[in-house]
Amino acid sequence: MPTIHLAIHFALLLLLPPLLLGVITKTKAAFAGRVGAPFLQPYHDLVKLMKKGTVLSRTTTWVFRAGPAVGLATVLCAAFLVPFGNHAAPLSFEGDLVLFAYLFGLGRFFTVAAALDTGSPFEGMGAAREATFSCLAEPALFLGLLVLVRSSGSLSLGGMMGSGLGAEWATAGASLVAVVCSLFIVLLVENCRIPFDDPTTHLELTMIHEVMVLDHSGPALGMILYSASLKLFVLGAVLVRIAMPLGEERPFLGWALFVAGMLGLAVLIGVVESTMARLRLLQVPMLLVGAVLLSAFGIVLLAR
Amino acid sequence: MSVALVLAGLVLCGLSGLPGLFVHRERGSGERVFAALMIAGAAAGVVGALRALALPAESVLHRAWPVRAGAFDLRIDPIAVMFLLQVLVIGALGAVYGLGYWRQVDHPRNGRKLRLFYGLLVCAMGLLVIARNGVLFLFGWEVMALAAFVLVTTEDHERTVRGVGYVYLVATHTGTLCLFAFFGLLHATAGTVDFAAPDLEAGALPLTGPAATALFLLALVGCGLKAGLMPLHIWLPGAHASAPSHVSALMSGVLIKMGIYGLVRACTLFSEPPLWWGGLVLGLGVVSGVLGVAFAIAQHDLKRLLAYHSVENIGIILMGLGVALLGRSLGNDALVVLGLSGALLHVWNHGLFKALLFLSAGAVVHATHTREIDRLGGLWRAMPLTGAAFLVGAVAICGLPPLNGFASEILVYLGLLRATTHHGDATWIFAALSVASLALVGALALACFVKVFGATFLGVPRDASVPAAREAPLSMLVPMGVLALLCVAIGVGSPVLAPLLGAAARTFAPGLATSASALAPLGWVTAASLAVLALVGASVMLVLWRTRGAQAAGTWDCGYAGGSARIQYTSSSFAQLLVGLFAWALRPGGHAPALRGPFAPRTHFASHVPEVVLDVVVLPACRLAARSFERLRFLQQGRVQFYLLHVVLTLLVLMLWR
Amino acid sequence: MLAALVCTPLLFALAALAVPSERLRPWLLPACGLAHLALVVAALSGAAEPMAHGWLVLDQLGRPVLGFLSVLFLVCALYAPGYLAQRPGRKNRVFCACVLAALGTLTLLVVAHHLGLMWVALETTTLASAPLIYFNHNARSIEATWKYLLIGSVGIALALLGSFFLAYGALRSGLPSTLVFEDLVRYAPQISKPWLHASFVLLLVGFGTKMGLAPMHSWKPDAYGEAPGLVGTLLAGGLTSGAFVAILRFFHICNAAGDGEFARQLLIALGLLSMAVAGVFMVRQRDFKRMLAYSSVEHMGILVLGIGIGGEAVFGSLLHLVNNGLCKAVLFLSAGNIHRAFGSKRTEHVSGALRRVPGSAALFLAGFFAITGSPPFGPFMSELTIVRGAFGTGHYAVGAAFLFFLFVIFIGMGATVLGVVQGDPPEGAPETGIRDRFSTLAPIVLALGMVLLLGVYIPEPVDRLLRDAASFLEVQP
Amino acid sequence: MHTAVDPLLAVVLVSNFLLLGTSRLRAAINGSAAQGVLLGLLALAVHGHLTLETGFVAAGATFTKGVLIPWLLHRAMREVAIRREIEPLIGFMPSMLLGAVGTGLALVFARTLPLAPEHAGSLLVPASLATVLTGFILLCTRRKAITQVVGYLILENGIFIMGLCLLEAMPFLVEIGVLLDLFVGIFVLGIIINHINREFSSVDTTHLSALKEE
Repeated sequence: MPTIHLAIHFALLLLLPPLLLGVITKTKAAFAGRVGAPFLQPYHDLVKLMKKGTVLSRTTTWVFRAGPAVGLATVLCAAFLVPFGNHAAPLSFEGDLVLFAYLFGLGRFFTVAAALDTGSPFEGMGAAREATFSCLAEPALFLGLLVLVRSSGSLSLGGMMGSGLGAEWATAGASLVAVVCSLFIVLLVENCRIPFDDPTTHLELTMIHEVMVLDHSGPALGMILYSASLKLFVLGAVLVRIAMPLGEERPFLGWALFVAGMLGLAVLIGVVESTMARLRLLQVPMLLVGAVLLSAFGIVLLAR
Repeated sequence: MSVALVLAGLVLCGLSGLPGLFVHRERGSGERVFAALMIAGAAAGVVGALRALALPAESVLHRAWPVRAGAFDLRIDPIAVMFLLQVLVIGALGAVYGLGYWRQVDHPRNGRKLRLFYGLLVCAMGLLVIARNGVLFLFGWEVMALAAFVLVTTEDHERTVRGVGYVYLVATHTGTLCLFAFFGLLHATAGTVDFAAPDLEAGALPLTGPAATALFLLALVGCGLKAGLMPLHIWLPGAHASAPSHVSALMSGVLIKMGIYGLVRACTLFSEPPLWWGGLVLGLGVVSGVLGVAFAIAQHDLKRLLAYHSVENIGIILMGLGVALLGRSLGNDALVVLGLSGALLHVWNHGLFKALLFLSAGAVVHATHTREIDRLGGLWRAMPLTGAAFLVGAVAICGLPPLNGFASEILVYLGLLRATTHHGDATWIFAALSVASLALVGALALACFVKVFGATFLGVPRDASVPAAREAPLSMLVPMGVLALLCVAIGVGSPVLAPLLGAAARTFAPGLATSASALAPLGWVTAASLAVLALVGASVMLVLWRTRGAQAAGTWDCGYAGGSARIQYTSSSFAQLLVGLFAWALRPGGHAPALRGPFAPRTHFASHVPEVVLDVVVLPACRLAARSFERLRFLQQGRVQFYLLHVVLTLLVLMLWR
Repeated sequence: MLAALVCTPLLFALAALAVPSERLRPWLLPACGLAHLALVVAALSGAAEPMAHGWLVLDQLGRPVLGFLSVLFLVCALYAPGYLAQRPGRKNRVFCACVLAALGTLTLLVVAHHLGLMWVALETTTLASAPLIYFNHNARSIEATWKYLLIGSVGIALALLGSFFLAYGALRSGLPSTLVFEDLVRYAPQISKPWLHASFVLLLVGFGTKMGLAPMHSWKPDAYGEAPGLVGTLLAGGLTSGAFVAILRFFHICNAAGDGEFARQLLIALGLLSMAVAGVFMVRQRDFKRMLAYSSVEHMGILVLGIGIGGEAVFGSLLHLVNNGLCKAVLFLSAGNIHRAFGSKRTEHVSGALRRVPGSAALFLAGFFAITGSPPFGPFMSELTIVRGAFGTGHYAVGAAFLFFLFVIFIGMGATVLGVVQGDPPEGAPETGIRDRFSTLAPIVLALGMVLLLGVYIPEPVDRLLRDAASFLEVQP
Repeated sequence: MHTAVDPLLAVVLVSNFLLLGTSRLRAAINGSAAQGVLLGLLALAVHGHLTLETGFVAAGATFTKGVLIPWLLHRAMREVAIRREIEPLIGFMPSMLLGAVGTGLALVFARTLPLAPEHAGSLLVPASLATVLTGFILLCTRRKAITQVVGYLILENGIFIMGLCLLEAMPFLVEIGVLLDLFVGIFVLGIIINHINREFSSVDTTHLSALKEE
């Protein structure tokens, strides 16, 4: 992989994610008929938080402080494995999809533990929900990726989303549609978007992700915000790569299309958030099971 | 020479409890001698095992043994080494742990007995993995089972412990009877009771047809009962919860693996296993994995929860073994290597982190005198080292990078993924669904362990009646530390083990071609683990540095001022959603109050998840059988006239027999 | 030599009747046991060919059994003085004499090679053991004795009828009128088949009653339950083995007559039935001595089952004869100690024996593991050999049923034994003041040691004796 | 073989029915005594001519079965002071019917057994089996210990009849052994009956059912 593309990869990874949040907010504002905050507002928020001091709960231990850090580090690690644009991933090996999924798991372990560390019943509640819903999201993610494994015959993310993907759309298009839908649901739940969770709600009892981070402040909260956007970006990248199979020729056009795709995804999320209401908590598992079944359906279609 | 060294080490372990018998029951010198002998025995055994690995020519010992079909046939091959090392290392560490956990002065009544049978257990397990003769194997097997029974019932003055011990005993004896049948049938069909005679290569026995099927099923049930695969796990949760913690560690970490060992060995007998064997093992692995972790989530008892996780991990190991069997049937060498390596490495890893978890859980129980997770909380402040040890174990058992659980789970994943890409028949769908199940298992395990870790060590203490905890003594911390280090070491250094795993796979299926290349991803695992370690370490350091001297305040209470520590989310409430999802299998019960009116009276809430297979299926069936047996008691109702009538009737029936 | 073997115990019995001292008399038992063992060892160390002395012949089958009986008796005899010292209120004159007489008649039973003589020996054994069951002189023991005598006598009578049938079968075919086993075996192929079959059935039922095979076992729980542990051992290990030898003699004849298959079927049927019945009655058994009686029924079933299976299992069965007898010594004697210490043999009243009589309780538990076929104890080897024999000879269903019954029995027996041994003594359990003593523990340890030895290592002479006996039985026409 | 054998055996069979049908203990004991005497006669009749051996056997059987044991039983009966067998487990008529069925079965079964030429057509084997069955019926249906002892005696008588077939072939010692054992057996049973009576104030064996599985 040429250095230039590696540099672009990292530049996009580090700089682009907050913009997605800005795009989503802007889209929602547009739907609500407001002007909304500027696109770059998330960057301002992050800078402001990084400059702030920290207030820590007396009940907490270092686990609480480590939570955001581990969360950020794991998402960054995972980003090494995902191919952006029409390029290969910086790191690619057989079975890296397992590492990819498990890195999110490691991050989740520590963010959930950090929430429990406060001893607050509300944060515990959010932690429980987060842990529960991701239990169902994980099989859906794996089953979705399995469709790609089967159709491409490759065991690495790079290979699965490589140049052969275009041909697979022709032969196994139905399966891939199912996978894209399923992964979109996974993306929404992993990033706590509507219809699973409303990041802008103000009632703690209904929250999932936001309630877990109630006690974080200052740089730690900034890290959480940043890693949330990173996670959206990384998972979104997977989705975009699958949905937009690009050939390997014309590398820079690939980058442009990829960024456009990511922004399009952000708009799509904004549209979903604007047109749908948050689901009742008890209905969330059903939708997730639906995602699992969708992925499984993709596999069944392959077996024809 | 190597075998002699191993044997000497095992004998040393087996006899380690004897000197203590001659020491007064209030004195502690016996326990120190015990620990020293165990360490010495384990050291000798480890050296011998490694030596045998390096010099295969010296790894065989053959002596006559004057019992029918018996021979003192020992052989240390790579598979045996895999298990032997685990037996010795965890056995010795547990012995050291016992110095602090089960001190003779605190337990004058059963301390000596505990140590005697602990040593015997280690010895028996070591013997059975190096034994090649079936009778010798059974010998070690049953001594192991009985020693474990004595250990489980160490506190036999408690009613629950007695019940648990009885269930264990019946389960293990059932397994032994299956193995009786196994060896009997093996002798009848193959003319030998040996797991491959010394001059025979594995898989050389021409076993096919119904006899082979019967043999396989007998081995599966006999070893499965020991391994605790769902639904044969009925004895496991209770036994592991009731035994002293270092015994639980040894049982959960090592003893149940003997079932896996037996199954692996039995599978080496067959050169051409049919496809459905692998499918069956894989399916059982999926069931054990998913249901094991589901049951674990619903537990309130710290050690019982860990015990159910053993069922889960046995499931993962079986998935690996199933992949290996599928590979043999399909003639796919990569599947064999990946599946078996994954299974064996997970055997190791599970032994390490499960022992670590049980030992740290034991430290918690030791400090607080309760196993109820819902009564604990905030222990990190009092016992940070124990907490750290538990954290390492928890991260490892979830299979998360950069620890050892990941290295083995990814091998199993790879095996299953390879099977998914296999063309030709419908096996791949099965493999694909297994991948999803394994993912589900991983996620559920994560939810479960974050729950336990959070509820036990984080937050604030929930129950004021639980005594203030103190950090465990050094004798308990050192074994935990060693285990934690081993977890990290295997996590980052797994490629070192690749040759051993490859050799084990070749023992399992001679004539494997590609062993090295299939295990290549282990190198990437090391790279990834190191990267994760570095990145996570750096960012944690950064945050810690950045937030040093932060302002302290109370936890944000969302405006509900005046809540007590009791309103923290408990482990039960954490698990409630997931238990609800699995209610079809878990059948949760309990007592929930019906609140009426604005001023509800004082009430209570309780939830409970039974051991479904035992409480809903096995015990009622046994009671039914016992009741119907009691109906036959009229045959023996005391009148001599009836007894004489029995004689006459027998005579008449037998006369008419012809 | 053989006459001396038979007469020594009888002389000792007479001496026991003559000795006036209640305290010294029990010591005649160990003395006689040692003397008998010495004579047996001398007899066994001789050449392997049969030692004949008129109607007394020590053949390949008799050799291991006689050795085993002598050892078993020695264990009991060593236990007796300690036990009788704990029962000062009981006169032991009749008891000692009867125990000694039983040994004499048992020896005669093993070496007798004449159909009638063997029958007489067995009947005498029954009579000699009746007073032993009545040792406690209470209502329960008299009931047990009555049942034992009546059912036992009926069984013996049937055996006699069977002997007549056999003799008549030989007579009918114009064979020389002889009742010596060697001749019967030699002429066996010519014996009239209907008479042979009928006689085998009668003998099987008759001696099976004595041996305690289901469904003729019904006297066993009562007799073993009420008799002292010492007597239980002698009955369960000694007398039943004697009856088994008697059955083997006739099986041998059947086999030699080419009718082994018929006999084997009956033996397998009765063996499995015995195991089944034992299993049914052992589940939720609340009296631990009765439980031991059912265990005896089970193991008698295993013995005949092994013979019925044939092949390797015959050796297993003979080995099991020894193992079972020694295990029964461990179980009955330790159960007797526990019974004395608690003053009850009901599980409602007995628990936590490990606290009150740790030695006996540990031995009882070890005996339980041993008898249920767990290594490192002897029965493991013998039961495994029987299983191998069953599968090796194609008796797959029989082997499976065998294992299944072992499973049921383990469940039943385990619950009772663990209930007795574990836990704490029940609230308000009466205190008898009797505790473990060296004299009442050492013999049990000796027996357990032998069981253990047979589990890890079968000494060459023992192995040879058993192998010879097995090949002796397997003779084909 | 003497021609008197079959008539004598017929008398034995008749006495079997008598024993099955009587409720009085005295009659039962006397019946068994009569059978004992009959057996003595039979021993002589079967052999055809008197020898020392047969004479001894005949005299022994007559004495023990016909005199000694009945005398012991009479004494026991007096001591325990009972006269009647009341309410047997099966009534007297049914037990007689059973006896008839048993005798029929014995005849059928005996036909399947090939006989030696000298015994061909004789009633020896069926009578023996029928008597054994009669003994069993008594043992299985009667409540009083003394009646059961009588039942056992009848059983032994049946076996003795079978033994008569073998009188030539069987050595003397065995015959004596039979009688001796029988005697000792009854003797011990008699002692036990006394003990039962002392312990339970009754010889009704329904009392002897404390030892059982409940």
